[in-house]
Amino acid sequence: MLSFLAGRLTMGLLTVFVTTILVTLLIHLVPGDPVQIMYAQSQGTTPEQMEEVRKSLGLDKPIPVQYFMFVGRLLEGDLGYTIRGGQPVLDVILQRLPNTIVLAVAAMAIAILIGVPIGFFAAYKQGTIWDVTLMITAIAGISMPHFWLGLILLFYFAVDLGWLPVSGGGPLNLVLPAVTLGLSNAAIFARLTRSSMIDVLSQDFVQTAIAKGLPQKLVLRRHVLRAGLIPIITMMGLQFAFMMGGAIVVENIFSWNGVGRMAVEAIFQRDYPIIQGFILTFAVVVVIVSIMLDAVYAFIDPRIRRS
Amino acid sequence: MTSTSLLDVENLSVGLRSNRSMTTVVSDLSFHLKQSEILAIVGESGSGKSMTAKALMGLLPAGARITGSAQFKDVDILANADRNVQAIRGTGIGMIFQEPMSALNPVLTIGLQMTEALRVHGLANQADANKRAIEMLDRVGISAPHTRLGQYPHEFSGGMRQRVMIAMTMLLEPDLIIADEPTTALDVTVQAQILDLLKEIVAETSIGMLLITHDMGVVAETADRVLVMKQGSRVEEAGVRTLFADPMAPYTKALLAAVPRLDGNLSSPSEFPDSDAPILEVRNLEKSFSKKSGFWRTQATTKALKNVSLSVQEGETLAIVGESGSGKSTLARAITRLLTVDSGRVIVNNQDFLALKGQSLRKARSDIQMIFQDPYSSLDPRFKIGRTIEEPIHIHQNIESSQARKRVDALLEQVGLTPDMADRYPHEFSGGQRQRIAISRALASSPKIIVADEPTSALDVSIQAQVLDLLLRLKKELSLTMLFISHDLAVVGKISDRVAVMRSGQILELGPTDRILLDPQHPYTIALLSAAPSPDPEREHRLRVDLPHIKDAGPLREIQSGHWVAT
Amino acid sequence: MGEITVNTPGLSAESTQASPGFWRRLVRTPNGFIGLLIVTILIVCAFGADFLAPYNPTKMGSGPRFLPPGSDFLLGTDEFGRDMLSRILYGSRLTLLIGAVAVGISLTAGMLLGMVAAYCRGWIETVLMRSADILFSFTETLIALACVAVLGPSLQNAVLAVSIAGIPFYARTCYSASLVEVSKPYFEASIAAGAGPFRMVFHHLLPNVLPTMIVVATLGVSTAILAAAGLSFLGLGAQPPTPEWGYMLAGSRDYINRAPWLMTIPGIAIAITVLGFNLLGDGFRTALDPKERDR
Amino acid sequence: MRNFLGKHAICAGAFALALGGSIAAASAQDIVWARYGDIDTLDPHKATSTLSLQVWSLMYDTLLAVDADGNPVPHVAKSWTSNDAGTEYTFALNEGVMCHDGTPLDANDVKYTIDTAFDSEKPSLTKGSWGPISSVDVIDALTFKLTLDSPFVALVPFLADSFSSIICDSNKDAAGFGTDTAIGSGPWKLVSWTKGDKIVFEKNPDYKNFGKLAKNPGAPYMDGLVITTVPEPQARFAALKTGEVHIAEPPFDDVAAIKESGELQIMVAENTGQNVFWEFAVHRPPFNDKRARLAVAHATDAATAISLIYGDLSIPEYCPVSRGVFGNDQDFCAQYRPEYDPDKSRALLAELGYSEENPLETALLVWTGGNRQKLGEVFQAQLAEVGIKANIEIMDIGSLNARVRQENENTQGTTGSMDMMTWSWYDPDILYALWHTPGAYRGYTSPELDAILDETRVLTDPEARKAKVQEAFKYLLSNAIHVPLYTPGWEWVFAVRPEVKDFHIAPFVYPIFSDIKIEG
Repeated sequence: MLSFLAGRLTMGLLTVFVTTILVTLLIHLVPGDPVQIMYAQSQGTTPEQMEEVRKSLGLDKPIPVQYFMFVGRLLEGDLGYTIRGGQPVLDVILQRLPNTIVLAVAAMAIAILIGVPIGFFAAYKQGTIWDVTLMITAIAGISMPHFWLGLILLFYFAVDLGWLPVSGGGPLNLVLPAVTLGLSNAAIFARLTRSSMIDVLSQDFVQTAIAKGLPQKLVLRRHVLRAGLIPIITMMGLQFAFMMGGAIVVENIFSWNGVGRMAVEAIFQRDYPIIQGFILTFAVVVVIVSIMLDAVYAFIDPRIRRS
Repeated sequence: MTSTSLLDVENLSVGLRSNRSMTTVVSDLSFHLKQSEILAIVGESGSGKSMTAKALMGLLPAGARITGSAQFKDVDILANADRNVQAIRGTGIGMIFQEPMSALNPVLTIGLQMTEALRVHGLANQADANKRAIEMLDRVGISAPHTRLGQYPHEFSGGMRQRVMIAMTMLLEPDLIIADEPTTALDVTVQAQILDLLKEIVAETSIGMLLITHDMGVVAETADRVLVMKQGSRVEEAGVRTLFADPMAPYTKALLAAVPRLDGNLSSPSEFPDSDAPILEVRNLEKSFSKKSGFWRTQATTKALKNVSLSVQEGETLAIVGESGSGKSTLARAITRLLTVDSGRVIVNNQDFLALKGQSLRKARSDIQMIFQDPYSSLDPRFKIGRTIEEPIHIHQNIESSQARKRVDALLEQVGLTPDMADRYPHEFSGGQRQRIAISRALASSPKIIVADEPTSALDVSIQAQVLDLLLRLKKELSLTMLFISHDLAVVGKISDRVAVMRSGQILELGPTDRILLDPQHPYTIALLSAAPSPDPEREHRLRVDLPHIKDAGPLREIQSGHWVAT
Repeated sequence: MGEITVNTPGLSAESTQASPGFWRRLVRTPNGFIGLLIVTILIVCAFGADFLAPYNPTKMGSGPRFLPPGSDFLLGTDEFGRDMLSRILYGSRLTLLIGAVAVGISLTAGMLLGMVAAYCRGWIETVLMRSADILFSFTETLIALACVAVLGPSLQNAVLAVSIAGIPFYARTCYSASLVEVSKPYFEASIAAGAGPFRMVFHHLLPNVLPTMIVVATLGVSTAILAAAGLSFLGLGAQPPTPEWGYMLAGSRDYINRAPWLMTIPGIAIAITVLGFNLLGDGFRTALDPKERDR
Repeated sequence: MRNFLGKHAICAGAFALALGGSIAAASAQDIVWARYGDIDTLDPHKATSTLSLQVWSLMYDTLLAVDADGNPVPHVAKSWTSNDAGTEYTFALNEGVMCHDGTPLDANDVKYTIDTAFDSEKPSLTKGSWGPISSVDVIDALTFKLTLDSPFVALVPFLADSFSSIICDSNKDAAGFGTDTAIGSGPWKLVSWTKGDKIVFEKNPDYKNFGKLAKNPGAPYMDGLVITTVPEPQARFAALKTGEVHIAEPPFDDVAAIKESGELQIMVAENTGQNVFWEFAVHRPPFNDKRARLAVAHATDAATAISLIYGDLSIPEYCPVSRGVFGNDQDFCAQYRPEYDPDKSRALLAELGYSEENPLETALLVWTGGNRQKLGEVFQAQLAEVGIKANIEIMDIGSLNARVRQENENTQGTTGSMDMMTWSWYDPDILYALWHTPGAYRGYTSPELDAILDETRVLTDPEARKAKVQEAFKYLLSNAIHVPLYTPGWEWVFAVRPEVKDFHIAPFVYPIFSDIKIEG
């Protein structure tokens, strides 16, 4: 198990490492002069001043040197300063990151609570009208653009009915964005669960369990569900990343003050330090979550735990 | 010994739904099974033998149609199947499956899986169940059984898992065990142990056993009575001695005739003088596989080939025999350069084959061709077979397509097919036909050497006999040199001039076929021979020889002209 | 990208070879039938927009502003009196184009990378597939966003961003499908027969992974359409007056009280289109999968 | 058992209520103002957005203030004198102004503010607008002197704007100034700022109002002010309706309906100083030719366009600086601004060799938000009428600024570039920043225009200065360099709940909350 986790950890570190390189390159891929963009709002900045800024940011140095400067600062917890307002990027991100994580976790919970039972039921009823109906519904769920679903929910539940608040950061405000994000992912979980369970149902050990004379419920609960959920856990890491990605859109609709909304604002404002910080944070969060889930997986699956 | 009837199956028919129509897989089958009796149902693939077993256990897929009756202890388990079968599963009839790897739930402990049925059936509390499980594990020959309960299936070897499976089934004290190909997935030495165990259990507990198998050797060694099936119907039923001595049905006769026998007519080995220029020479091959774990580190290096050397004379057939993991397939793939070795040389036709590159390598490849085990996947499903056969011609010879086409036609005829088949796709052929196509593809580049990696082990025994005959004929006609990889000593006896026995990446014994089979010297070869089931119930069972524990064998020593044994 | 369908179950040759049987099986599955129907209608709309659309989609004042759906303007008019039906019809052309181009680019690049990695093995495989894994864990949304951040907002850039973002997914999928083929004896038999890399990849590998990839690509079209519409919705994609559905949807939020159909119609259009491709892809998979087929 | 369950149900209910309660972050005595976006920083030297300025005006004081017409009046500075040359200003401060940390606001605080604005390492973004200040001398606690290298008449109005907010010198040692803390002396005292979400203020009980437009001479009546960020207009509207929010910009399209129903009060800011205008990349074809610029100007019907998008919330503007700013005169400007005349536009285009087959192609850059992209779409359609193909690109104001400069520096491009630029300023000195060599965007400049603009900075006599300013107007308009479209343009419409009394908006869109009383 340890070597498995060590492998995952190495992969995670590698991901972060590659991200730092990509993020350093990002600013150089942007057409135009980043310093000029940074000082777009400043009156009468002279070319000499711009040169000064360029020097102070190290943009005049070769890219590898810039990379090491960037990583050096990074290790000190310095992600640079925002272009708009000149604030420490790390502060700006850390203030909002918990909101995004709360949203993603809540949406994940909704997705699992709705999706897994449906998928399990459909697998059990494989080939019946139940299965077909549920799976077409699931595909319809996946097909719904969540920016549209979000708007519809917003207008109906918050604006028209006034049941839920439309802004702010409280628990009630979490309901709509989490449901929006959770529903489409519930459909994904339903499909994943179904195929995983169908896989398990066709395994010999299920036949063994039946042949032993175990009652159907016990076979399903102990033999099918346990074995079938393990691949789902491995998928959860990836799904969490998708949740984080989906949060970018959903946060914008529901004024949820997370890093996703921040990132889109930053793209509009061409606030590259924030974009860099966002990508890096995203990578780190995704890596941490997937390592955590890998650990859970490694613990749950005896084939890995005891190897 | 009582002889009351345990199971009476009358007029059993099973239909399966496929593509909106019903296909009958078992038709009008009747048989009886008494206590303390082992009834073998034997047949080739598609004979309906497994479906019969599944029907009795109520394990058929949804939508299956079953008619007939099966009286088990005064209950017709087929009538009102849901209720009745449920009641007798496990405690009345136990079942053992083919794949010990997948028949146990990988995420639950052995202990839980063994005891849960006892608990559910209300036969014991947990402590009691554990105790009985430990006893039963001990009984089936698993050492330190009390520590085993907390372990998971992946911590057991294949043979051990099958023992656990048997223990689990026996724990419920069933009156009848259905064993569906219980040893097919196991190596021959392990198979012998499991068969012995099953026989012992039947003898001791006087239960009945229904043994489903395709292997006549297993039947001869194990069964009391035999039911031969073909395409869902009964062909013949008789006591085991009667059947083998005096088969009535032509199909049974043909089947028995097709079974290769160890003591049967060995191919009379031709004499090949040790020439200085063998056509194929393998020198000191080493190959290790590393299982990747982590990103940088590689762990668990296993040596698949340890300093393997051998040579093959032109026109000779050398068989490489071994169980799974012996390195025989690795050797075949190393020789054909389908994988790269760590060190060593392969000399083909006085050319250092492993040193070749690019165009010259591709040219040299035409001299050494391969036939694979699985006839289903060894042909590109998207190529018409004509194109598949033509490909090597196309690559190696710059000839016109009409001429190439003629050559394809000739090759097809050579392997017993017709030229009009060239325009069909592989899936339109049967397994045996596909293996013929694969052989003709191997012949297309007019190779000198053919490496055949278990070319018949995926085939039914009657087909196997035909393919072996074809290979023998082609070898003679084309004076081919052949490297024949197999796990089956009986098959090897039929086709090879010399045999090399491999285990753990090493050659343990090498010599002329008759000497190896009739006068084996190395303990492992002896054990291997003693374990091989023989399709002759009359024959005295050989004494089972326990497998010697071999770590690293020493160098080969010539004990007699051409007969080498590892020290 | 929503769902991971990396392991599309082994599509056997039997199933994909007999193409008449394939289409019959496809329309027999409810998914395949509905999907095929929707996609066909879409294609007709897209190609026939010039004939079907009653008005110029960008012409202001074709009718009065904010006219509800009715007989003259079947889907009503927008805030500038443009005909919604015409805008939706031309939008379908744009949407299909976006899906086709984005998937075309990422599929081609992804398949090449995947096949090369599976064929070459060794360090090439490690580098290519680890990179794909890393990028894949970023999710398409983020990669697309990063690309737009670099390239700047426009429809072309959004499509390019979605294409780039999709590459890791197709590379991985194609890689795992290729690995299955590469390890099959027929593949080794051809190598043993002396076939070169080009022949191996393009004659043997490509035709055998193609069915799997077609399934994946069909599903991928829907993902690409959603992603591009999402970017346009955020204002990072299509620019006015393009009748792009995501942009139309975003631009009509202000009029929800006065003209709710302006927001509803493009949303439904996107959902139906995406649904169509998802169902079709699912239908393809079912029709190609021998395990599901025999039900 | 039943009792047990009941107890738990009550607990659960109470918990739910507590959760529900916590979202209404503001207590009953707080004013809640929702806006589409957040401030950039609390540091007045580090941003220029209206969103930031409005907030600074609440927490900081300025030396001067403006009256309802936009003219500078005394505030923290009770009086000022200057020498004849206009190079020395002496200010006397009012007594009793307190910083939020309890220290008195004195001349040292002003010196600290100006010194940091001119900091050599990190100067203020608006350093140029302070003028050529060479030194700040503290004479005594309530008196200081500014010395300028040359006369700069725009200094006085600048000191009335929140760009010149006085930063108390106790901020010097504060960690996180601008991010976590900020000590000002304005009517509202910072409690917390959650970036992207909300800014919470409490009232400054020591506040003294000398010159700001509020009627209230002291501390605000209400205890607190919460400024929240709600980007979605319909969500703001819903929050207004439910009472979650008291004041917010409504969706423009619903303004007419709101007015009609009377459930909310609609307030429109006047004298905003906001000016939305066409501007062109003039260093390459086609807009290096005056006729191309004129063609665009003649093709745009701003009045129709804005009435389509904003109804009567905005009005056409004819001058390069907007109403409420020194020198603005609609009648004067109307003589020179190219009028809407598509035929004339077509003729000019034909003269330049453009036709339907060969349309004039240009990028049309638009600042995102406030429905400006919709307006852009209307202008795009109007330009298409005369045969100009404009490709809209929507971007943030910062990107727009950078992009316009890039476009001006690009002399090689094959297609044109024009933009719907937006500026708000309290003085015509903005024209100097925009059009005097080198020009904020490196756009159009000429020696002739430079000479005019130079004089607008030094003429101390208002009449003479006004004449010069109008000369600049004439030059800019008749050459179609700066083509005014409409005013105001952003964050100028407020929907206010009926229980909120005495909310006003000072010139240049500074909302005033000191007078507000919430009834009921």
